[in-house]
Amino acid sequence: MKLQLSDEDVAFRDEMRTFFTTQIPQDIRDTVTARRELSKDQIVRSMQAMNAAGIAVPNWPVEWGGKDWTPLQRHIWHEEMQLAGVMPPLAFNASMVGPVIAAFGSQEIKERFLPKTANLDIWWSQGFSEPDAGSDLASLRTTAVREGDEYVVNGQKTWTTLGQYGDWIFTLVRTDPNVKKQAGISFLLIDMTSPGLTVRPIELIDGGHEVNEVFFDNVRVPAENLVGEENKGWDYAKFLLGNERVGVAPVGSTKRTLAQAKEYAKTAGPGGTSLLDDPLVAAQIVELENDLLALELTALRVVANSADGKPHPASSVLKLQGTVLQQAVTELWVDLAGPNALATGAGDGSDVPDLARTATTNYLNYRKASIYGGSNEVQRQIIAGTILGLRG
Amino acid sequence: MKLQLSDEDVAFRDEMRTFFTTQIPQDIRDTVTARRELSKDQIVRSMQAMNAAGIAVPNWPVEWGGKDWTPLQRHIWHEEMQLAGVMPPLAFNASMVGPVIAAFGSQEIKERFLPKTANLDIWWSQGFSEPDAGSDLASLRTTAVREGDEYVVNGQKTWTTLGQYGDWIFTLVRTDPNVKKQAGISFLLIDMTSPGLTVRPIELIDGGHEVNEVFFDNVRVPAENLVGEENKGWDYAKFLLGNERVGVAPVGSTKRTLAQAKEYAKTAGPGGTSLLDDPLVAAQIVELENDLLALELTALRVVANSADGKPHPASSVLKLQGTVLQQAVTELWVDLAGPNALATGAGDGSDVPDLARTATTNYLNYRKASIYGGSNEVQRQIIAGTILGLRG
Amino acid sequence: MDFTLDSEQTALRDAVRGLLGKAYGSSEDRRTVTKTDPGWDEKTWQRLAEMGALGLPFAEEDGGFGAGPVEVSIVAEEIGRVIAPEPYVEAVVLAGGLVAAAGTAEQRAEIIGALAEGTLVPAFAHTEAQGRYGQRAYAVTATKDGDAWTLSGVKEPVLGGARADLLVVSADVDGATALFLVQPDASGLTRTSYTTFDGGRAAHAAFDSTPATPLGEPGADQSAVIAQVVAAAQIAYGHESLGAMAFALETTTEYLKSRKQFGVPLMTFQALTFRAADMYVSLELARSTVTWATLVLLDADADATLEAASRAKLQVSKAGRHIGQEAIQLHGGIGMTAEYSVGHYTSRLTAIDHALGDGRYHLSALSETLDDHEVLEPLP
Amino acid sequence: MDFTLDSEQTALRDAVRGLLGKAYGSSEDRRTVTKTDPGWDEKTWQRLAEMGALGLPFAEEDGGFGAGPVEVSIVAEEIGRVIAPEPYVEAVVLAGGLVAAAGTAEQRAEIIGALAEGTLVPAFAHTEAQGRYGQRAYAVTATKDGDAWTLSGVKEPVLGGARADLLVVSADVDGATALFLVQPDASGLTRTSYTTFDGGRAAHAAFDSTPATPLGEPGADQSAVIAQVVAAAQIAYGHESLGAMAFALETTTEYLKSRKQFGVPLMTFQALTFRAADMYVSLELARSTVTWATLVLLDADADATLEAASRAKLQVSKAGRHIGQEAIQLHGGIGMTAEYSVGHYTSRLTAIDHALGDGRYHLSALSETLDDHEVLEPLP
Repeated sequence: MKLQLSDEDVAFRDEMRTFFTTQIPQDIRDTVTARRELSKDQIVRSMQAMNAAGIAVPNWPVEWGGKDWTPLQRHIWHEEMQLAGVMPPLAFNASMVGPVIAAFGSQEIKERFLPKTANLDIWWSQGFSEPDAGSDLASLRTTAVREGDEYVVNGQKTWTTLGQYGDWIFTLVRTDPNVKKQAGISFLLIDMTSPGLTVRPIELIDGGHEVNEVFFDNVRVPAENLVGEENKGWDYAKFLLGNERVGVAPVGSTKRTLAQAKEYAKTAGPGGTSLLDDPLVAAQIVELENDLLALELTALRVVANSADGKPHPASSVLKLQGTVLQQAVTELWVDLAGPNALATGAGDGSDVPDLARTATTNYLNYRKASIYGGSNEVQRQIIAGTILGLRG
Repeated sequence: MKLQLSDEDVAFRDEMRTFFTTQIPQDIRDTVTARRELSKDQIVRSMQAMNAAGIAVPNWPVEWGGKDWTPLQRHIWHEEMQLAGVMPPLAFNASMVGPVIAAFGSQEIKERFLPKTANLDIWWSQGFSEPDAGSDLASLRTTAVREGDEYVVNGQKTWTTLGQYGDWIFTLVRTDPNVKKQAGISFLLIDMTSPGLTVRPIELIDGGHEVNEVFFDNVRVPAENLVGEENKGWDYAKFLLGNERVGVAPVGSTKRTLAQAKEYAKTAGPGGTSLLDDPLVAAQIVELENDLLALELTALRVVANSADGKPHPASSVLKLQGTVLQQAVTELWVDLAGPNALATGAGDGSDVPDLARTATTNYLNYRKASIYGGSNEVQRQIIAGTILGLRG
Repeated sequence: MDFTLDSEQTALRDAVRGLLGKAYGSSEDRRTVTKTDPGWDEKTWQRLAEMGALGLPFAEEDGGFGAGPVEVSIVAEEIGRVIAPEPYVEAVVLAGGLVAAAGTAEQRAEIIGALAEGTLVPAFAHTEAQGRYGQRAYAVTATKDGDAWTLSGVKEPVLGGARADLLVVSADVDGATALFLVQPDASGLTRTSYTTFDGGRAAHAAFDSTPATPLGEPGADQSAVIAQVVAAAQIAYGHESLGAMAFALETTTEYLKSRKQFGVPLMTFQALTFRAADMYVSLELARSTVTWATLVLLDADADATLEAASRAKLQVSKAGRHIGQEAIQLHGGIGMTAEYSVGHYTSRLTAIDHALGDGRYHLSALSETLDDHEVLEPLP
Repeated sequence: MDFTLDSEQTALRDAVRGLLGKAYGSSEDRRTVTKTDPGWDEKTWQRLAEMGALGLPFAEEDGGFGAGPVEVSIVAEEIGRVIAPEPYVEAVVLAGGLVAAAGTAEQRAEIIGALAEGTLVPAFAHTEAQGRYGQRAYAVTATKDGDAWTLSGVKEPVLGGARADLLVVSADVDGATALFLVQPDASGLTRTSYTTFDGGRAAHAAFDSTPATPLGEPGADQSAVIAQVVAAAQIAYGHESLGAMAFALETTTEYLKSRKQFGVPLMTFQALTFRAADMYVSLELARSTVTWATLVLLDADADATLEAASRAKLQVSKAGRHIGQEAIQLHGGIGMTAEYSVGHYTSRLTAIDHALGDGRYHLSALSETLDDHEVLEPLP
C-alpha cells in the first residue's frame, strides 16, 4: 500500500493538466465553469481538440485510436478533464456506440464509423429508452422487420439526450417478437435524416430542451447497419451499459462545482460578508467535501480493481453516491444563492451574481441524475442482488 | 379553529398537573426523570395512587372505573403524566387486557379480573409474540388443546416485557390448526404460577433484563379463563393492537427528556461551559424541538378526529415518528455525554454526571422502540396500504 | 383548541377550489398562462376578487372583508393545490398586509379597497441582491427634501415587480428601515422583468431619485411591522406549500398505482411504497405545524407569531424538499418533463422555500430562542 | 498509489484472523470473557504477543518489530471483525504509541519490549469528566519538588485503567500538558473500575500527590505529540470499526436471506434489501477514507495526518451509526438481545464513536481547515 502516485503517473497527470488547461478553447471551459449549456459547436470543437491530440477515445482498442493506459491513468485523464472545466468526449460516441462497434461490428462497419465517431464528425444519439419501459429496458416495443436488404423500423424512443444534434442514432429494436423479451432484440444504426424519422423536443422542468422523443414511422434501414448478429442486441446493450457505469461518478466536476460554491459563499452573506462564518454552512460544506473525498477514493479503489476491463460491482456505489453528491451540491448552490435563487431568468443588467442565477435551473436539471442511466433504485437493486446476494 | 384550550380543559390540565406533581411519590418521579429502571414496587405504587384517585384506567367503561373524558382530556392526562415524570399505568393492564376483557369477557370474568387489573393487584404479562413469527404475529404456534374443562397449552412466547413480575399472562393460542392462520386463534388468560410454565429472562444489549421468554409445557388452564369465544382471538388481538397505537407517541416523556438534555448541555462543554454555544448543537436541538412540536400537534389533530373511539389511520404516523424522535433524543444524549458516554457502569464515587452515565444504556435500550409494538416497517406498510391505498 | 373549519370556512374552501380547479384543471392551462406576461391570468384574479378572496384579511373599514388568517390560509392552500400563478400571498398578504399594518387611514382606504376589488395589484420591493433575508433595507436609501422623499438604489429580485400597479418599497433612512409607496410611472424608476424558474416573474427595480410617498409615519423605522407582516406571509406560504405537497403526494400515489414496470404496478415495489409513506409523514407533520402557526397568528401575540412563523417555515422547508425531490424520483423520467405536472410542483416548493427565509435561516433564528423555554409548549 | 496488501501483510491478516476466530468464534465466547475482569482474555493477549502483533508499530531498537500503520490497521480490523475485547488500540497504539513518541531511549527500552512481549499492558489516562475531547489536560496537575514530580486530580473514564500495569498520564504543568508515567502501586493512586456498555472496563483514577516519572523531557508541553499519537489511534479505531461494520453487514445480509416471515425470506421485501444496499455504500465509503488515512499516516506529514484522522473519524462516525442502527432494525427483536451478536457490534461501534472525538467534534475541527484548500485532493 502507498499513497503516492508513481513518478510516471505524476508526469501523466501533469501532462493531462497542461493539455486541458491550455489546449481546450477558453470559451468552452468558461461555459462549463459557469454551469451554462454548451452549444453543439462547442462540444464538437472540444472533442475534436482531444481527438487531434489522440486522447478522445482512450478506452477504445489502440488500432482505432485507443490508448494503452492503465485504469488509473484513464481515471486521471477523466478527473483532470473535469477539474479543468472540460466536457468529457460525447458519451454516446466515446463510451457507448464506439466500444460496441469496435467490439462487435464487422471490419467494414468499423471502418465506416469509428474514425468519424472518434472525431465527432458523426454525432450519435442513443435510442434505448421507450415510454412504456422505464427501468425495464428489455420490454421495448420498437420493431424492425426485415424486408429484403432493409429493416423497416416502427416505434418510439424517448429521453434521447441532445437528440436535436444527432446525425445517427444507435437503437435497440425488436427483431423477433416470439421469444423471451431479451432474446429478440437487435442493435441497429439509423441515419437520422431517414424519411419517417422525426425528433420532438421534450421540455424539462428547468426550461431546457436537452432530451427528445424520436419517432420511427416505417423508417427503412439498410441491413448492413446491423451491428453484430441479429437478436444479440441485448448482449451488446449489457456490454454498453457496463461501460457506462465505469467512471460514471462525476467526481471531478462535482469537486470543481463545490469549490466554486465555497468561493461564492465567501461573499454571499449579507452585505458581502462570508457565509463560511456561519458554522452551519461551514459544516455542510465540510461534510460534502468529506463525502466527496470518500467517493473519489472509492473510485480509485474500483479503478485499481478493474484492470481486466470488467466493471467492478462496486461501480454501482459510484453511480449511486455520485448522483447523491452531485445533487447535494446543486442544492447547496441554491441555499447559498438564498433569495437570489429566484432570479433564474435575469439578464445582463441584473445585480444578482451569475452563479446565483444558474443555481436553481441546475438544481432542477440534476434531479435527472438519479433517474437516467440506471436509476438509483436500479443501482440499489444491483448492489443488493449482485454484491450482497439478496435476491427477492 | 382556535388555539386555546377551553376553560374547562385548562382547569382539567391544572388538576392533572397538580395531581401528578404532588400525589405520586417523589422517589418514583425521580427515578423516571433520571432515566433509570423502576422497581416493581414503584410501578405498583404509582398505578395504585392513580387508581385511588380514579384516573388509572380512564379508557375503560365507566362502570369498571373508566372516565367519560373527551379524547383531548385523555391526551392531556397522558401528557401531564409524562411531563411530571410519572410512568403511565402499566400498559398490559390498562391498555391491553383490561379493555379486551371489558369489551369481550363474560360478566363473571369481568368481575373476577377488572378491579384487580385496574389496581395492579394482578400484574399482567403479554403472551403474543413467538420466536418464529416476528411481525407476522398470526403465524403463532403455541397450541391450546381442549381436554374436558381445561385447555392444555404447549409452546413458547417471547419478548414478554417485565414478564419476571407477571402474575397472569394473556395469550394468543392456536385452538384450531386446520383453518387459515388468523381463524384458529383464541385469547386465553393463564396464571403464571401454573405448573409447566417457566419464565426465562432475556438479556438485552443494554445489559438489562426487561424481556423474557415464557415456556408452556403441558400447562393446564381452566376453560373458564377463555375470553370471549373460542377461535375469535384474532379479532380481540386486533382490537387490542388498535388501542395500543392510540396515544402511542410518547410526546410528553420525549419532551421532558429533551428539556433535560438541553439543561445538561448548559454545563457539558469543556470545563463546564455551555454546549449550547456550539451552533451545531443548538441547531440539532432546535430541529428536535421543532419536530417534536410537529408530532405533538399531529397527536392533537389525531385526538380531535378520533372521537368515535377508533384509531385514526394517522396514528401510525405517531408511532413511527414518535419512535424516530425518541431514538433521536437518546442519541443526542450520548452526543452530549461525549467521552463520558463510556462511563455507563460508574458508581457513586464517579466524577461523571449521572445523566451522562445513563445516556448510552438508554440509547441502546431504545433501539427497541422502532421494533416492538409494530415495527416501523409495519407502520410504513399501514400508511402505504391503509392511508395511501398502495397495496403490493 | 380546535383544528376544524367551520361551515363558512368550508364553503370558502369549496368555492376557491371550484374556481381554481376550472382555471387550472390541467397542468397545460398553467403552462399557457405562465408563458406570457405577467405570468398569471388577469381574469382569474378578477374572479378571485369577485369571490371576496382578495379582501379577506383586511378590515371592513379599509375596504376589506374582515376575515382573518384562517380564511387566508384556506385560499393559499387552494392556490398551492393547483400552483396557481396568481400572486395571492405576494400581493394580498405581503404588500397589502404592509399597507394595512403601516398605512395611514387615507392610504388604507385608497389602496385596500382597490386591491380587494382586483383593480390594483401591489408588490413589495424589499429583497436586495446582497441582502439575504431579514427586515432591514440597505441598498435603497431614502432622502428627504422638505416634505418630499426620493429613493435611490436597486431592489432585486422583486417578485411581480414589473406588473405591479404600486410598489411598497423598504428603504434605509439613517439606519432605520422605512416604507414607501412608489407609483409605477414615477420618474427615475426602471423595472426590468424576467422569468423565475417556477414560471413567475421578478424584476430588477432601479430607483434613481425616484419620488416616493412615506407609508404611514414618514421616515419612522418600520422593521417591526415588516417582521410581523412577513411572518403572516411566511405562514400563508406554508399553506400554499401544504396544498402543493398534498397534490404532489396524490399524483405520486396515483402514478405508483397505475404505472406498470416489469409487468406489475410500481406499487408492488415495497421500497417505493415505503418512501411514499415517508412523504405522507412529512406532509402531515408540516400540516400540523403550519396550521398551528396560523392559529398563533390569529391569537395576535407578536413575539409568538414571529417564532411560530419560523417554526412553520423550517418544517415546510424540510418537508417541501423531501416531498418535491421524492415526487420526481418516484415518477422517474416523466417527472422531469415540463409537460407533466409534478416537476412544476417541485419548482414552486423550491421557490417558496427560498422566499422570505429558507430552512437554515429560520433554524439559526430559532437557535437564538433556544434558552427562552424549558419545554416547547404549543398551547398558550 | 496502491491500495493492496503485499503478501506479508496478507499473511499477517490471515494469522490474526485465525487466532481471533478461534478465541471468539461464537459471540458467547466474547460474553464469557467480558463478564469477568479485566474484561479481556490474558491468554489471547499472550498469543497476540507471540504472533508479534503487539510490537508491530514500534522500532526494532526499542523492542518492537518495525512495521507500520498498515500492519496495525490489519490487526485492528481483525479485532473489529470479532469485536475482540483485548485493548489493542488502547494499549498498543495509544499508550504504547505515546511512550514510543515521547519517551527517552531508556523508557522506550524498558516499556516497549515488555509491551510487545505481552507482559506489560499500559493505559493512557487522559480523559477528564469535564474535559471533553482534545489534547489538553486540566483536572490533573503536576507539581515538581526538586527532581521529583507528583500528580493530583482525577482522570475519568480511563479505558482499561484498573488492569493497567502502567499509566501514561497527561497533566497540567503551568498551562502546558506534559506526560508522566505512574506505577500501579504508586502512593495516593486510587483506581475504581467499572464496566462500560460495550463490555469493556474503565476506571475512575484519582491521584493524590502521587509520585510520577516524566515521560521524556520533564515538564515539557507534549500536546503536539499527544495529538499525533491520538490521530494514529483514531485511524486504528477506524479500522476496528471497519471490521465491526463489515461483520454487522454480513450478519444482517445472512439474516435477510435465511429468516422467513409471512412465509417468505425477508429478502423478498425490497424495502429491506435496499436498506442493506445503503449499508454497503456507507461501509465502502468509510473503508476508502479510513484506508487512505492510514496511507497518509504512513506518509508521516504531521498536519496532513491530523486532518486525515479527523476525516476518517467523521466518516466512520456516520457510517457506524448508520450501519449499527440498521443492523439491529433489520434483525428486529433478535437484534436487541445480548445472546445474539449484532447488538454487541452496535455497542462497540458506539463506544469507538465517542472515544477520541465523535463525529461532531471532528466536523467542527475540519470546519477550521475549510479555507485552507480550494478543492480537497487526496493525493499529495
